[in-house]
Amino acid sequence: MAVQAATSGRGTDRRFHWWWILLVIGVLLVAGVFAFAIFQPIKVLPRMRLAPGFTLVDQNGQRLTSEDMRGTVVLYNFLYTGCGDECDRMNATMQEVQQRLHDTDLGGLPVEFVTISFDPANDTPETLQRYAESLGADTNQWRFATGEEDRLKQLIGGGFEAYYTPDGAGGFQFDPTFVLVDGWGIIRGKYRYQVAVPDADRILRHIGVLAEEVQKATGPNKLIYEAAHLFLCYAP
Amino acid sequence: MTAIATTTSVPPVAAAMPAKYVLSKSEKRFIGLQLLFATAALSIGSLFGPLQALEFSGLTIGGRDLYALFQPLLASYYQGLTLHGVLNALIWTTFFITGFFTLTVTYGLRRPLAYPKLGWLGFIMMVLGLLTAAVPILINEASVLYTFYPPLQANWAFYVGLVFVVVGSWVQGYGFYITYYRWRKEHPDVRTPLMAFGSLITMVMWQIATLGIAVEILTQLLPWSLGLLPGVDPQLNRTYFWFTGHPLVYFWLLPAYVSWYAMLPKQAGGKLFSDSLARFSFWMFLVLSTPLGFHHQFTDPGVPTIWKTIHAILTYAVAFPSLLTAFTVVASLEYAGRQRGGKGLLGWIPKLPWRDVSVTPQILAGVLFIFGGIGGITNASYNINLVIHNTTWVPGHFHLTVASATTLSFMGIAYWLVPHLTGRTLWAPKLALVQAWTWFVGMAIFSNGMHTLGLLGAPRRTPLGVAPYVPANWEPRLLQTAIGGTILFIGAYLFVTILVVTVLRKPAPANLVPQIPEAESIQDPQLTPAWLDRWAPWLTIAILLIILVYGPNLFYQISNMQNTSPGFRLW
Amino acid sequence: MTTPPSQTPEPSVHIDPYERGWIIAAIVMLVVFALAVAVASYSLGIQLPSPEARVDPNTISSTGPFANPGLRELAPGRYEAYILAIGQGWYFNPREITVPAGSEVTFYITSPDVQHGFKLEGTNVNMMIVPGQVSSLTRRFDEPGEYNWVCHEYCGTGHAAMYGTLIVTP
Amino acid sequence: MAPEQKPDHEEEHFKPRGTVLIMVLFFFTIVALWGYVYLIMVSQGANTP
Repeated sequence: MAVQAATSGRGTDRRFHWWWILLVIGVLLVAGVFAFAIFQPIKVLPRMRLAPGFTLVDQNGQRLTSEDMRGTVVLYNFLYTGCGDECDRMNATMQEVQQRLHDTDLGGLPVEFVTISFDPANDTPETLQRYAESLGADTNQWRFATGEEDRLKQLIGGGFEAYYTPDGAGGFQFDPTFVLVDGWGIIRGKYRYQVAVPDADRILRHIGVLAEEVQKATGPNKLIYEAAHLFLCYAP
Repeated sequence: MTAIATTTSVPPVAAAMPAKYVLSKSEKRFIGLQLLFATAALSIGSLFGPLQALEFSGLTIGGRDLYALFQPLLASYYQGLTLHGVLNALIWTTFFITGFFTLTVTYGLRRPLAYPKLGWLGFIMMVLGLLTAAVPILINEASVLYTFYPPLQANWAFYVGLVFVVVGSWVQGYGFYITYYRWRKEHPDVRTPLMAFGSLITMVMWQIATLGIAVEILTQLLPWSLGLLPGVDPQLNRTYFWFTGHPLVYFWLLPAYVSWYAMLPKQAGGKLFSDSLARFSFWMFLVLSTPLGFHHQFTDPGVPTIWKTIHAILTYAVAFPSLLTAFTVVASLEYAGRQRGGKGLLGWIPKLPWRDVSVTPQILAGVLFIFGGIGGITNASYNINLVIHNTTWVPGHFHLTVASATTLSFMGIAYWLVPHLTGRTLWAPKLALVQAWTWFVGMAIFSNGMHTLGLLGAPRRTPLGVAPYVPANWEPRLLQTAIGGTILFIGAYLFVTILVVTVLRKPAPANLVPQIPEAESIQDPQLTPAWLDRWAPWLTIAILLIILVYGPNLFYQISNMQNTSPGFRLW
Repeated sequence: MTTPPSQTPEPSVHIDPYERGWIIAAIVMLVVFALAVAVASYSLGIQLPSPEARVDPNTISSTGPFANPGLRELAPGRYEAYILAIGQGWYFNPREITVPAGSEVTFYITSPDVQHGFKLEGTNVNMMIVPGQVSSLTRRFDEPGEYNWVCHEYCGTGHAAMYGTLIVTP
Repeated sequence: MAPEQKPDHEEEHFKPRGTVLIMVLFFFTIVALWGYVYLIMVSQGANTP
């Protein structure tokens, strides 16, 4: 410590000048961190956990694996073709997301859609093909897949944590669920408490946020994005 | 810290400050009136203690709880619990503290309050608030307990009353600040006398901290209970509440620390061991009391883990000044004991004035608080909280803080303060000693039972006597808390009786009436560095820290507020 | 007070050597506690609940998974339990769930009305139930037996009666 | 430190040895009781997958 001017009177005590310098630095630091955490100039999606790996068969009878999806943002949902209203609403959301994505600039980030059927007994690739056609789906972008019954349970129920169970009358009881997975195979979004069409807004916003992170989080910017993760600057 | 010899000398304190200050009649009346309200609240609030405790023991009347006996006066266990919590934890403490601080500020600074009328204004607001809140509680329209978590919705008058009590205490605080400011102008170079210093810091801390419930009540609960707001956001309100809720504990505790630091050493016949560390502790409480409220919300679903972690670390930090206090206070007592002829490592302990009605309760309060502190560190320990969160461990813990460290100390203080204010001698000092030990023993039994029950998983705020899920291994502990609670009840009423009889006695000769104890420090306070007597840096740090660790999440919660919960009256 | 010495020392924080020792011990103790807590948290997996989802308490009983609360098998040995803590009548819906030993259960709990609590006997599953928020924790059950969960936050007159049971079958 | 200030009254000689003993006991009480609850927590097991 510097040599101290030696008085103890309040007015003349100059020893703690460094206090104010520290304080100013402190205030600036706090203000910076605070501004970042409050205004959240950068939004990210939480990294929830690893998405499960899978090998499925798509509507063309071709193999579809989780590895094929590397580098691609994928929106999954889970249904069976024999279901009614709930699936219609999910499909409507899926279609709305796809349509509106056409008008969105994602900087070339590939986005795909995968609908996995948990009813392999009825939903053969051919059935899925017809289902896709009936929805007018662009199957280059929106794929329909299924697999073996036991593996599907492990994948959809255990892996994606989307519940379904046979209802005993040939149909299924299930939770309409969407899951958003990024190009690294990490689950970044899960939508299951509301499945109505308005969810499309949220999903679209999230895909946009993801695209921005992939584009911009390079070099030194990466650090800023990590800070956004640290400060939980999650897109609503 | 390095220093070089200088020629400038420290201005002697004695030259600057009068040695004594004699409280005027009206000052005594003002303080006494606040103590009267405090004690009245304690005597009513304590009525419900044994009821709850006996309830625990499984005593039922025709399959219904004991409260059936008191109908229609008292509707339920929960109405009793609301009265017990509000009167004992909020009213007894707040009124005693504002009264006690009026004394520590005026006597400490050796000058009258700058605006005594401001003090009266604050006090009257507190009384009006108390009455306003009492009505809905007494007619069972506000059985929401003292945490009043929405969407349980009390009558609006309950919230209005609480606001008045809090704002009234603020107004009294403003009176202290102005007084301090005047004193500081007159004595620029004198270290603030410790008893005033601690009281002022406590008051400032309180005013920062109570912003939480002020915002909660004014922006959410009050408009909602008046029907102006269709719903509230319960998670946000929990955050507001615990912004105030933890420092509230320090508001109760620090006045006891003021007495332990600035008075007890004198009463015990010694001196304060370390003036600088005493001051440093108080500053740490100012800085750290508030930015750690999420440790009450460790199991809340709506608070991100990172903020819980940060607040957990800060809670560890605020344990530090209490650990410091433990050393300083015990060392001061050791000094006193040695002055009184104590020899050997622990020989000073029996030499302490255990027959002093004021010293013994405070030492016993400190002993109980050791365990309160350990429980507090346990609560704050992030995931350890999962073991005991919302179990009877928690009330067991805060009966060691607010009902022991605070209340038992206040009892010890009252044993010299009430005689001093009224010009009487204390009635039955031996009985007062018995009272202190009764409280100590009762609390030891009671809180041990509550802690153990909590570890076994018993939920708090539950009449376990009528709960259908109580396993056999809780029973002995339930009985234990019932016994402890009953002893505490006896202790509380002994206290009230002693005070009432004292006040009703004939005035005593002035030389027999206890004087205000003010402890000297072993080290001259003037040798305490100036930065330990400056407000600006500490206040700035305190506010910055609060903004830093509360700001972002609070901002997030407010901007994502979902006022979806309508009110419910489920009692 | 003694008269001030002629040579007045500089004001400084005077710390007794014994007290300094205590300060260091106290700090070390708190740091060790913090480390022990971190170990329990990250390597033993004893974590606190974190934000799961926000919901509308007014519609939660009629839409989404809470419309049909109960235990559901996601995959063999993997379960999720949707539980509603209901203040209007003071009960959990469902009151009882049964899982085979060795199962992993994720609890999702919310309330359509007032605040409640959820503590599962003998475990670290301890959560506040706040309307508008979903509380969630996951736990593996290996020991067969009956475990009660109790509501540990005041929720009205019938609070003391509010509990449920998890049955782990061999 | 300031020029060797020979303490000129007995107060400066005061060494709070008894306090240190009490604080040592206090320290071990904290560690023991805290550790007890910590072990209960550990024995109750994990609650995240």
